[in-house]
Amino acid sequence: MKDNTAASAMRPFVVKSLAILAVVAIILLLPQIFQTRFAQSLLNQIGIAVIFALSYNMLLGQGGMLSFGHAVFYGLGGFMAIHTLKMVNNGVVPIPTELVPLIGGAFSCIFGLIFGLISTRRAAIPFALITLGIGELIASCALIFPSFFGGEEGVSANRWTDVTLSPLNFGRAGEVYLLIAAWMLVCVFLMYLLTRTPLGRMANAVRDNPERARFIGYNPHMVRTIQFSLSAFFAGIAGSLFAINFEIITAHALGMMASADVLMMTYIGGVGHFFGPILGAVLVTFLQLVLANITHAWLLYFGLLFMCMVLWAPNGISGLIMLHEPVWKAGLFKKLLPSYGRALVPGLVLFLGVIILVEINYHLSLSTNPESPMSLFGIEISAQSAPPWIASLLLMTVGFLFFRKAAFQVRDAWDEVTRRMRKGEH
Amino acid sequence: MLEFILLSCINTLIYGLLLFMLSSGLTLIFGLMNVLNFAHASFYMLGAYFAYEVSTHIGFWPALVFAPLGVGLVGIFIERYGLRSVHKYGHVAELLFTFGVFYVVNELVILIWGRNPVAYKIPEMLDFTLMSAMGTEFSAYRAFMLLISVSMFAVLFFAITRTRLGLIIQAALTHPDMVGSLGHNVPLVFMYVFGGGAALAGLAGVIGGNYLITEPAMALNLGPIVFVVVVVGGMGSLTGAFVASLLIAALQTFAVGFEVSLSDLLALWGVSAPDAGGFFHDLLRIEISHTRGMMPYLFMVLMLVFKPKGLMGTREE
Amino acid sequence: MLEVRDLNAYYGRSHILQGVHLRVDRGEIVSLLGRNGVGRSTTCKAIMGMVSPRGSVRFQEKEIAGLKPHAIARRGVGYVPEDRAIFPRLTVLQNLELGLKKKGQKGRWTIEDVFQLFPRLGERTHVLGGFISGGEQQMLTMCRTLVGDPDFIMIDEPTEGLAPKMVEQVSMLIQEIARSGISVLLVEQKLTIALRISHRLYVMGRGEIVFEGTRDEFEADTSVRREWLEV
Amino acid sequence: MPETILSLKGIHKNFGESEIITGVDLDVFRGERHAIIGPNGAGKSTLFNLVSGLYPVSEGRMELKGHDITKLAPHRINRRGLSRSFQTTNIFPKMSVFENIRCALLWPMGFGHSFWHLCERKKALNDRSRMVLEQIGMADRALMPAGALSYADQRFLEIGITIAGGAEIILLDEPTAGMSRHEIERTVNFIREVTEGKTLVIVEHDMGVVFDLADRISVLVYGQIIATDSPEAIKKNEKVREAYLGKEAV
Repeated sequence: MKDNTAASAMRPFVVKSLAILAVVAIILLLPQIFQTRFAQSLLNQIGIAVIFALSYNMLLGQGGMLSFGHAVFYGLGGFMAIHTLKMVNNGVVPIPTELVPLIGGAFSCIFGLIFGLISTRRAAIPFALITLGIGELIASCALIFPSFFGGEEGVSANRWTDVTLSPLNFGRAGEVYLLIAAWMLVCVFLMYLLTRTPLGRMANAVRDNPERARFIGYNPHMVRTIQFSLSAFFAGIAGSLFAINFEIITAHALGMMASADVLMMTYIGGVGHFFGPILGAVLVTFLQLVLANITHAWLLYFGLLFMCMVLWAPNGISGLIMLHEPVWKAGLFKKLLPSYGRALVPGLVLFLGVIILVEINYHLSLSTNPESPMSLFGIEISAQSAPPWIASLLLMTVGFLFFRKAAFQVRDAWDEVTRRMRKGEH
Repeated sequence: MLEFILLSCINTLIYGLLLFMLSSGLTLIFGLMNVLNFAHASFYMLGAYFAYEVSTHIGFWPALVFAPLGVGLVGIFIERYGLRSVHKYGHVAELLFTFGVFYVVNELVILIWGRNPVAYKIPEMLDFTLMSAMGTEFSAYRAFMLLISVSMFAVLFFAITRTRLGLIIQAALTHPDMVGSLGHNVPLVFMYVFGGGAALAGLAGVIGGNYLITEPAMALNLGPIVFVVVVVGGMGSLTGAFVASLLIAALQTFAVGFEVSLSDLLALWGVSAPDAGGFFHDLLRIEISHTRGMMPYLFMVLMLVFKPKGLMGTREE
Repeated sequence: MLEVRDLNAYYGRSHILQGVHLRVDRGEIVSLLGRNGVGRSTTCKAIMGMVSPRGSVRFQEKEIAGLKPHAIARRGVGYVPEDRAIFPRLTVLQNLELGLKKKGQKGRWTIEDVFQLFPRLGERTHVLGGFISGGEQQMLTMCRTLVGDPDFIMIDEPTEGLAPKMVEQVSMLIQEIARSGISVLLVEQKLTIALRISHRLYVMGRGEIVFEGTRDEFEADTSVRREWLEV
Repeated sequence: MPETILSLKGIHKNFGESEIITGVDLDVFRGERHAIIGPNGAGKSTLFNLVSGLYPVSEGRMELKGHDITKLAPHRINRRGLSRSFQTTNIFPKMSVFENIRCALLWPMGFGHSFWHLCERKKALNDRSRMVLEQIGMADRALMPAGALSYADQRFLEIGITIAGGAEIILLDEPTAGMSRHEIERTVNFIREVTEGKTLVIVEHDMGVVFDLADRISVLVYGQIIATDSPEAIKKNEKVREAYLGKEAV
């Protein structure tokens, strides 16, 4: 009996360890599978984005703090890292490249503590405003302290040094990937553990009910401040890796738009589950790099996707996935599929209509010669003729009408499934 | 010197009233619906672009009427079909939604009008020097801006304190549920207020867009400053917003005139700045005029440290 | 006049009302009694549409469950909440004016009637609502709802925190309201007034009605009292 | 002479124009169960909010175990050994029942803001959390989100959070609000059990509970304490009968 329980207690542990090992192995093998320059660069940026998004979720998801200035810590860490690299280049200090992110992180952490003390007295809306203000403050500082922020052209350094701990010297992108992957694994692991510490738990408690937290001995302001500065630490590491990866960093890295990016990335992935921001970082970085090559309108699509999430899926992609978990376990998932299928087709039609409309408009407003024909899905069309406009509006209308109908069917299917699951429980 | 002060005072007044035109709508919406509308500066931008479009086709005067109306309609649409449905997810979701609107409007403006500034010009009729005193020229358009903003506030004040709708709004500021159970349609009132706030911001865009510049970055440039006004003035306080608007306008306008740096100050004391490079070199060389951009934010942070409720704020946690 | 059947309401996931039923006839004063937190106020709010109800609320033969509060108010339901909800930045007169559904509305009670009945309010028409005493606030909030000409009015804990003399005035006003043909649902914790002025009583416990009956039936059934009301 | 653990001297509180508490003097003795009763709107909850630090007092002085706590923030007062519950349920709704209790134990067990300990690894912490769960009879619902509990269970959890940390003095604000007679009996027994050897201050409407539990009773009317005495003496007190129970006192 006793052995039995011990064995069953061991099993999840073994499964977990194997899963972790598998993930590590896959991450290390990825550059071997995708060997193009583009893939290399994409993988590096995904690794950085994962750390950044997770650090952001320490605020929004775990602490209930909506920040509009998180990139400040990303940028400060990055600038510190690039200056450190420069000093290594000049032989001032011998700091191994592997440890540079630690310096960037620590630098951000100190600023996180200072700004955290100022901004976390209250959460939600006032906090959001204050972070926005601090973000703008630092961004405007960037212009008047050129010796640190490098003015318009930023600061650059050379990551290729002999001062390293490992046999790598980080000349090639592949080697940088190893550095980023290692830091990513460590950071993800640490941030996961943080959610299970007293501080992590109290961050949740303060998010849910700050008033009550005060009556079990905690000062919400202090809990938020510590959580805030730790989050700044990880953002600083992400920023340092960015600096190492690109060997240059400009004031854009700490501006409002960079803060907006990480906010939207995290939210699209979903703030309610630990893995949500990871999904968001991977997906958004991928789309960003791939779509930005294809269309100028990437940012518009990104914004629309974000708004759709806020309106209809406030728990993000991870929330949508986890919504289906109990359905899957109850074996009822196939009940939902037909209605999903019926929603997919008109959804795609609607989407196609939107794309055509956006693309012809972009062509008209941005291209040097609006009269020149443009190519859309490999078809040559003229943006100034009527057919594409009519086609787009038609597709949008038809798609919208049928999609709405299908949405009701999806809802009915869900009602049916929930009813069955309730019955199953009793 | 006197000339500089006079000029700066006028600029402060114009810029300050423009800021207040934006922040009054924002504060009112915040006080009433507890929604901090991130997209408020986008309405300002839309106002300018709509006015540009209307004034190139019909003329400036129709634009002065139709552009704010158009922006108001956009606002009503956003409230009715967007904001109202995210309301159930809470204030953070509402803020995120308006942030999404801000982002998408920015991209849509680029999509329709391109990335470069458009040629939205001051109407010729008002493009002359009204008077000049002590070498300072005071253009007719500035007088016009002052006139529009001041009369708009008179109307706004009258509407809020004298009309029935205004009474309902004031009552709903403290007890929205009670107003509803007395038979007044509160969601509809919210929608009107949101639309009205948007139209107000739109009007600011109409008269500010040609005075300043009409470009896709204008929302991003002015938006955060409007938030600073709301924070400094105290969230939800109209009077606070008014004082803060003028204060921040003064801060930014007067800063331009002082090309004094720390090293100049040290020189006054007979200390010459060490000629070392680096961070301290930067610090010593900063002229007050360079800090124009960061002044409002610095002010806000200081305010938060020493008086977190804002100038006239009544709300506590 | 008002018939509530199987009314359920939730706050978040907690089930506050669990199948409440009650009836108020024309011209009646009905009391809803119960301890703090059993769901009396929630019942009122659910009838008024301020918390979304599940179940049936029929008012003057028409279903009103699921309507918005203002629509329900326009059908002739009035609600005087427990916290009085005087608009503090408006004057006494402005408070009353907002009670009118339309400008110049004339019903069973006009603003002039109110001032005649309570000269104290008439003297203070231009004082801000936040600066009058608790008793005056209670009068004002009831009158504010009355001038909107409801056919049925719910009054939540009108005597709470009032001096004995004020309590007397409030109970007189409630009887006056009933005499003018308006049905009253009085929500109370204390028995004193409720027993004296109401025709029928309901007792609530933990989200459901545990007793209904006339005054005499209530007086006879001491077990209900002991279990659900007092001491 | 019993030892005074909590002492209020000349407490006043006004919100703008209206004065809610108009001079309260009260001594609570170590180890006693002290009930505060009074009509609705007398200021009982306000008094709790003052003592626990939620509102700043306008005038007067409060001492806990001889230390001045008048100007302390709620968490500081809590750390000195005073814990309170709320009249309206006030829990952490998105977290599990177990997590609710465990959070309430973190500070008293010395974990502070630490981010280098893992909660799962702390045996003493988890054992004590489970013990409190057993005490409030919710061990079988430990993993449910607290917001999904029934109303009565949320009330029990509320009390559970309040007593978990083992504070010396416990303030309960209408713990039996909205409960049936049966549940009230269960709650009274439960309160008696968990506050054994501690000081209890309780605001309560239900006279049965009050006379059942309390060693001493204070009557608060219109922001003032008109009497503090043993239950028997309070029952007989003419002033109390007149001001509070009314002529029809049952």
